[in-house]
Amino acid sequence: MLAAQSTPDKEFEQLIVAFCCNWCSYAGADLAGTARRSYPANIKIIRVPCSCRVNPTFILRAFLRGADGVIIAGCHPGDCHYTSGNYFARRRMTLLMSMLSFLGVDKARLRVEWVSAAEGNKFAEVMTSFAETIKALGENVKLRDLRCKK
Amino acid sequence: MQKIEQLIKEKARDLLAAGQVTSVIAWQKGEMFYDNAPGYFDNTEELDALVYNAFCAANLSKYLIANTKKDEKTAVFLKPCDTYSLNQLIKDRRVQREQVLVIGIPCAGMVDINKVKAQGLKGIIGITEDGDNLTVETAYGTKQVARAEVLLNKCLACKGSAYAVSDETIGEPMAVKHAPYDRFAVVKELESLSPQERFAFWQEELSKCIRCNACRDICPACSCEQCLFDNPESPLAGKANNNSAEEQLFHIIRAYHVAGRCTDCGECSRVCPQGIRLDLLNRKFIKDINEFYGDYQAGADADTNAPLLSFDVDDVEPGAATKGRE
Amino acid sequence: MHLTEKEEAAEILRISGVKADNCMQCGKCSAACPAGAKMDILPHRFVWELMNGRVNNLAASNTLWQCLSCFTCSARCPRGVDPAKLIEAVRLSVIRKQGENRLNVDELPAEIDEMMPQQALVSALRKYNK
Amino acid sequence: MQKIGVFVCWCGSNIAATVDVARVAESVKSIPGVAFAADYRYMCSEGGQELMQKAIKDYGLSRVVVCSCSPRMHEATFRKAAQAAGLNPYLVEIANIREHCSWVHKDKEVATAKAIALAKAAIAKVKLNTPLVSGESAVVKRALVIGGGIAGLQTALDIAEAGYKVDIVEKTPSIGGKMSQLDKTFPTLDCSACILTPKMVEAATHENITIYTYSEIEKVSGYVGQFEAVIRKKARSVSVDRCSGCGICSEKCPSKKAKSEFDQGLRNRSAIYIPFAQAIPNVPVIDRENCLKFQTGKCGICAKVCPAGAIEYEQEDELVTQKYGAIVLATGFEPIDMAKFGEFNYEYCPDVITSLEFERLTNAAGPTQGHLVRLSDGKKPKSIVFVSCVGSRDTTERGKTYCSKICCMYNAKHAMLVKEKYPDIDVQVFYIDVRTPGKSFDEFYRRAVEEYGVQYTKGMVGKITEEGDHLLVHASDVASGAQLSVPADMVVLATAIKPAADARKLATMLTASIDTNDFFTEAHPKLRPVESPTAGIFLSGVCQGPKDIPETVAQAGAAAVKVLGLLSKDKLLTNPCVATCNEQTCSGCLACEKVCPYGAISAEYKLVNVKGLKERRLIAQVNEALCQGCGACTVACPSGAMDLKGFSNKQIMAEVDAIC
Amino acid sequence: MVYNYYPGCTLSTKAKQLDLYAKKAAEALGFELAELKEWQCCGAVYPLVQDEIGTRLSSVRSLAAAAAIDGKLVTLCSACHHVLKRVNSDMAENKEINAKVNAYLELDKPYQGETQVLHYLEVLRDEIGFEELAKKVVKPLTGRKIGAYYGCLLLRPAGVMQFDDPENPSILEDFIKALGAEPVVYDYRNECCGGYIALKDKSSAQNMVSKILTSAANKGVEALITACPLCSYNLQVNAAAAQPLPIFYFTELLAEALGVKEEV
Repeated sequence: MLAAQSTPDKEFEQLIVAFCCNWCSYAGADLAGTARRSYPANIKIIRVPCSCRVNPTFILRAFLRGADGVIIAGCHPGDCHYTSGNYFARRRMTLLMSMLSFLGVDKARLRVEWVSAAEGNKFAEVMTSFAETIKALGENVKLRDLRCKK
Repeated sequence: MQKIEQLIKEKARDLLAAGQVTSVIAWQKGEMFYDNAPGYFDNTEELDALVYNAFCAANLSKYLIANTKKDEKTAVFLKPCDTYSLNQLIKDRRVQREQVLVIGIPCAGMVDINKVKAQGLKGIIGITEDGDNLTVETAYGTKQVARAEVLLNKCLACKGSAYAVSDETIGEPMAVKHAPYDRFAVVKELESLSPQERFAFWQEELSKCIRCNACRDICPACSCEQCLFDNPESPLAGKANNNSAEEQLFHIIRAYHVAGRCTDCGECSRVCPQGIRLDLLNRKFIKDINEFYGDYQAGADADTNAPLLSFDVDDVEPGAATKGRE
Repeated sequence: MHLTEKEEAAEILRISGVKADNCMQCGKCSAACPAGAKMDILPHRFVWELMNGRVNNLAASNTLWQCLSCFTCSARCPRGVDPAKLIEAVRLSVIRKQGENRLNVDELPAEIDEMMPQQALVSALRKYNK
Repeated sequence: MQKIGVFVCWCGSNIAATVDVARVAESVKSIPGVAFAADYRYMCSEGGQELMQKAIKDYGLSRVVVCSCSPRMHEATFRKAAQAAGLNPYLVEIANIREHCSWVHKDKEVATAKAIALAKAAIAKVKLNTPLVSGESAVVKRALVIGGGIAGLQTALDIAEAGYKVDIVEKTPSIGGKMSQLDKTFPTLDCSACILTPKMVEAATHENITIYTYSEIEKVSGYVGQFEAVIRKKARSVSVDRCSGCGICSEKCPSKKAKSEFDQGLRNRSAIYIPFAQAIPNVPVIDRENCLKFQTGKCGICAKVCPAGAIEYEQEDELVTQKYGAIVLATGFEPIDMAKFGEFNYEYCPDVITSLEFERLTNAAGPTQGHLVRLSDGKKPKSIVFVSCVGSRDTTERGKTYCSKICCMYNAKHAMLVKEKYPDIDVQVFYIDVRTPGKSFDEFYRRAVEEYGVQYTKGMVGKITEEGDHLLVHASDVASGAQLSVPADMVVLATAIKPAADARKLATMLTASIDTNDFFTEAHPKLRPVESPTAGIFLSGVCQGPKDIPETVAQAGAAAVKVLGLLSKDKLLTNPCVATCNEQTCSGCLACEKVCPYGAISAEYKLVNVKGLKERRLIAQVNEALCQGCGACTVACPSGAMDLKGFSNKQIMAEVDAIC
Repeated sequence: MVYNYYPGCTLSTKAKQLDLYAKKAAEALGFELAELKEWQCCGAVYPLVQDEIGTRLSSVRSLAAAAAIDGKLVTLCSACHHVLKRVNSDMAENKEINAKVNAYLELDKPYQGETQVLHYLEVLRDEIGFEELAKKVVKPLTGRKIGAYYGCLLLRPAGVMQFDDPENPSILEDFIKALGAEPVVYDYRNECCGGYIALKDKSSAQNMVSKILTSAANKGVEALITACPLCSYNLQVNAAAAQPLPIFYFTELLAEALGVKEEV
C-alpha cells in the first residue's frame, strides 16, 4: 500500500492546520492581519486556550484526515499566560516529533514555533516558510486515511 | 527454580491457612508445559496447580487492579522486573498498596520456547533446569541447551535482581546470565535509516496488527478504567483498523499514553500473537526521555514525577530530537 | 547597453548589497569619517544621492579616492547601512571602465620607499585600478 | 437537529474587499443544521445585532456562527447580543475571516474559499457547543501597586481617594522614583520636587495607602480578584518608629566609599544613608555590603551616636503575605548603559555625562549644590553640547529601535535652563529630528532657539575626543553637508531609556505579556492601553512604553479607574470554559493534578454507578473557581475523562475534521 | 598544540619581525604555528561588493585547506585576518557567493565556511589565557607606558570580526598588562592611520597619523604596538617630524618579555 516518494504534482494544493494559542500566537496572527502581512491561504488556524491544550491525537487526526503539515504556535517559554502551559507542550511535542520521524514521517511536517502577541511579522514569516517547506515535501501520504481523499 | 516453587507453595499455603490473605496470585499450569498462565488461588486445595519454572514470564501486577477494588487482601508473587510495574500501578493509584502483600521471588531469566525450537529440536516433551543449562526431553532423545541462548528478549534487558517494592522475599537473588545487550541497539539502527526505509519497516510491521488488544490488556502501564478506543463518546473510538493509518494511530497513541509510565517490561511484544516489535516504540520514547530529560526508570519508586508530567525551564527545543538527522 | 542614471544607481545598490533606504540621514557616518576633510561629498550625502537615483555626481566626486575603507561609518551607523560598500560600488563602476585607472603605475616606483610593505601596494592597486 | 444561524460580516470593505461574503453565506446554507445564513455590512453595529436577534427569534435558532473579525475583538459583543435574544451566550462561535483571511490574502477566489473553510470549521464546532454559565468569584477589595514613582503614587492616590485600600511596594529606600532626581520639569519649568513632594506626603499620610519601601515582590499566585502576593520587606537595620530622621548616623558613619545611586554616582554616600532630603519615609537604610559592622563586625558607631536608639543590626528580612483584587505595574524606567557606545568616550572623559547626571548637577540638592561645573576641574563650562538619540532609533544590536520620546523636550529644557542661569555659555544641540509634538511643546522648543539663542544643528555626533583641557565633538551638519569639530567644555548625552531591570521577572511572576524590549504589552494598543491582557493586571507609566510626566499621570489615573471598575464589583464572572471530569471514565490516576498550574484539581473517593454496578472509585474533582481553562490536564489524561468546556476534545476534533 | 598558520606575503618579507617574534614567543608558550603548505596572497583588501568572486578564491583555498586539517586557521597580520574572516563569513552566510565560489574551485568537498579563523591575539587571550601568559613572563616590561594601536581591520565590522568591542576594545591593553607594562588608553587607538591612501595622497595619511600620535603623546604614551604592517609603516614614515613615537609589533614586546628576543 506504500506509495513511492510522492512527486509534488502541479495542482497539489497543500493543506496546513495551525493550532494557535489564544494569548500569544493567535494574537500574533491578528497583528499580522492588522499589519496587512500576507502568508499562504492554505494555512487554517484553530484557536486553543494554550499550546498545552493541543493533544497529539488532534495532530494525528489532522494527518489522518489529509493534512500535509501541522504547526503548533505557542507563547515563548516563560511568557505563557498560564505560567507553565507551553513548558508541558514543549516536552510533548519534542517526543511526538521524534516518534513521527522514527516512524518515517518527514520530520518537517510537524513544527513548533514560539510567537508572541507582538510578533506579527514573525508570524507571517513563520507561516510562509512553513508553507514553502510543505510545498517542497509535497503531498503527505504517510499516516493518511485514503478514504478521506477529497 | 524447583526449590523456589516449593517455597512459594508453602508460603501460599501458610498465608491462606492463616487467613492473612483471602487470595493468592501466582502462576498455574497451562495447556502445554511451556504455557503457564496466571493463577488465582483462594483456597489451599488448588495450590498444587501452582507452578514456578522457566516459563513464568507473565507479569502478575496488573491483575491486582481488580483485586484491590474488593476490600480483600491479596498476596502476589512478583519477579524483580514485575515489581517495577507494581510501583507504577501504585503511583497511578490503580492498586491500593495496603491491600497487597508483595512477595519477591528470584528469577534466573525466563525461556522462550520458540528459541528452543529454533535450535532444531522437534517433539519436545519437557524441559528441566539444571544450573546454567536446560535438559530438553524430546521424542528423539534429550539435549542440553545453554539457558543464556534461549532467554526471552525481555530478559536480555533484565533490570537486575533487586526488587523495586516487596514486603517479603523468598530465596536468594539470582543473576540472569546473558550476552551483553543494548536495549536501544535496534532503535538506534532504525534511526540511522532513511525516512523511507523507516516508514517501510513500520508499515510492514504494523500492517500485521489484528487489533486483538492483547498488548493493551497485558500492559501494566495501560490501566485506564475505560480505554479511549473503547469509549463510544471518544472521537477515536474504533475497534478495528479500516486501513494502515488507523493501525499506526492506535500504536502511536498507545505508546504516547504509556510514555513515562512504561517500565520496559517487554510483555507487549511477548504476548503479541503477530510478533510485532512493539517494545521498539516504547523504547524509542524511553531513549528520548533519557536523552532529553535525564535517565528515568518508570516504577523505580512510587513518587518521582513522570517526565511528561513535569518540565524544566531550559528543556531542549522540539526540533532537537531530529537535529542533524534525516 | 547604456543605462539611465536611475538604472545605474539601482545596479550599484544591487551589487553593493546595501539597503540604502534604511538611512535616516542622521549624519553619524560623516561625523566619524577620518577622511571627511578632503571629501567633496560626505558619506551621508553619498547615501542620500544613491537613495534618490543620482550617481553621476558621485562618480565625479573625489570621495571615491579619499575613502580609506576603514569601516568606521559602517560600524557606527545606527541603521545598519554600510556607506563603505556603496562608495566601493561606485568606485568600481568608474574604474571598471576602459582607461579609468587612478594610480599611474609608471609614477609608482618614485613613491615606494624601503620600508613600504607590499600590503600598501596591493591594497592601493586593488582600490584605484582594475 | 441543531438550527444554526450563520452571519457573514462585510466589515465595510475590510472583509468584503477580498472575500465574496454573499458566496460564503450561500455556500454554508447547504450544510446540514444551518437554518439561516445572511451577510450584513456591519455585524457589530446595532443593525447587525438586531438582524441576529430577529433571526434567533424568527427561526428559533439554537446556535449562532458569526463570520467576522477576530473573536478577541467582538466575541463579547455577539455573545451579549445572543444573550439578549434569549440564547445562552456560549452557543455562539466566531470565524475569524478578517485578520486571518481577508487582510492576509489578496486573491479574492482564494480568500473566499478560505473564508468558507473557516466558516465550516466554526459550524462544526458550534454544533457541539453546550450552554455554559459563568461562575462567580469574590473580589478582594484591595489593590497592589508595584513601584513608587509618580506613576505608582498617582494610581495609588486615585484608588485610595475612591475609598479602597492600596499597598505600594517600592524597591528603593524611598518613594519618588526618577522624578525625584529631576531638577525642573517641562513644559512649565516648575521644580520637580515642588510638584512631587506634596503627592509623596499625601500618599504617605493617606489612611487607605500602606507603603512598603526597600521591599520587593517575592511571589504572586492566584488570579483576577483573588491574587495573593508575598512581599519581601528587606531589613533596613533601622527602626522606622523610633527614628526621627535627624541624620547624625549618616554624618558619623566612617564608611563613605559607596556611590550614591540617587545622585547617579556623582558623589559618595555613607553606608547608613537617606537617599535624598525629601525622602519618604525619612528613615535611613544600612547598605550591608559597605557597612563595616556587617562586613567586619567592628564599628557600630551609628548605634552609639543615635539619640533615639533606632539602629537594629539584628533586623531580618520580613515576608508579608497579602491578598489583592488587582495589581498595577508601575515599575518605571532606567537609562541604558553607555558601555557599548565607546565613541562618546563616556567611560574615560568625566565631562561627558548623561542627561540624568546633568539633572543632578543642576539640582540645588545635588552634589554641586546646583552649580553647573565640570566634573573634571570644577570650573564653569564656557560651552556645552547636547547630543540627542544616543542609543535610541538604533536598529543595530547596540541600541534600542524605538524613539525614547522625552529627550527632545528635556534637551530643550536643559538648554534653556543653562542659558537662563548662565547666558554667556554657548549651547549647541545636535539632533536627527526634533520631536516635540502636542500642546505647547513645539513652542517650548522654539523658545530655546528664538529667545535663548540655543544653536540647533541637524546632524549626529560621531566621536568625542579630549583636546588638552577641553573636549572636541566630531559631528556633521547634514543640511550643509559639512564635517564639524566643535570644541566643548561639557557634553550631555540624551541616552535612550529602557524598562526597569526586574520587569521581565515580574512579568513571569504575574504571567503578564512583555515585548522583546521588556516593555509590558498592553491588552490593545489603542483601545485598552492601561490593561495587561492578563485579567486583573494593569499598567501605569513608562513600564508600558516611553512617555513623559503629563502622559504618565494621565495614564496612572486611567489605570486607577480600571482598577476601581474591578474592585467596585463584589463578584466577578469567572470564565466558564473550565475543565470538567467525567466520573464514568476517570481512572483516578491524577496525572491531571500534577500538571495543573493553579492547583485546581483534587481527588475524592466516590460511589460511581457503572452499568448498574456501584463501585467506590477515586475520582478527580475540578475547583471551577481556581481553574483558568488552560487545558494541560486534558492532554495529560490518557482516557479523555478530563475535558475542557468550550474547547472540548470533540469540538476541536470536529474543527480538524471540517478543515481537513 | 599545533595551529595551521597563514602568514601572508608581507610577513614573509617586509614585516619579517612580526612573524619571527610570533614564532619564538609561540615556542616559549608551548604552541606551534605550522604554515599551510600552499597559500596565496589574501588580496590585502576585502572585496566589498557582492559580484566580485575571483578576488575571494585565494582566501577560500586557504580556508578549505585548513578545514581539511583540523578546522582552525591562525593569522597574524590584521589585513589577512580581516579578509579571511569576512570571506569565510560570506561562504557561511551568502548562498549566492558560496555557490559561485564552489563552482569555480571544484574542491572535492565544497567549502561551507566551517573553518574557525583565529588571530594570534585571540589564541593568546582565549586558548592560552592572559593569566597563563603573565606567569611565563621572565622580563616584565615594568614601568613602560605603552599604548595599543588597534587600527580598523581587526575590529570592524564587529558583527563579523567578533574580535572585541570596536568602540572600547581591551584585548591589547590586557596583553600589555600581562607583559608587566602599563597600558595607556588614548582616544585615537581605534581610528584609521590612512592605510593605502599613503600611495595616493601622502598628506592625508600624515594628517591622520599626526592626530593619532598627538593624542597618544598627550596621554604620556612612550611607545605604540600594532599588529598591522601598513599601520606600522604609516605611523613611522608618515609621522610628522615633530612628535615621532617608537612603533613596535606586539610580538616583539611579547618575545622580549618572554626573554626569547635575541637580536635578529
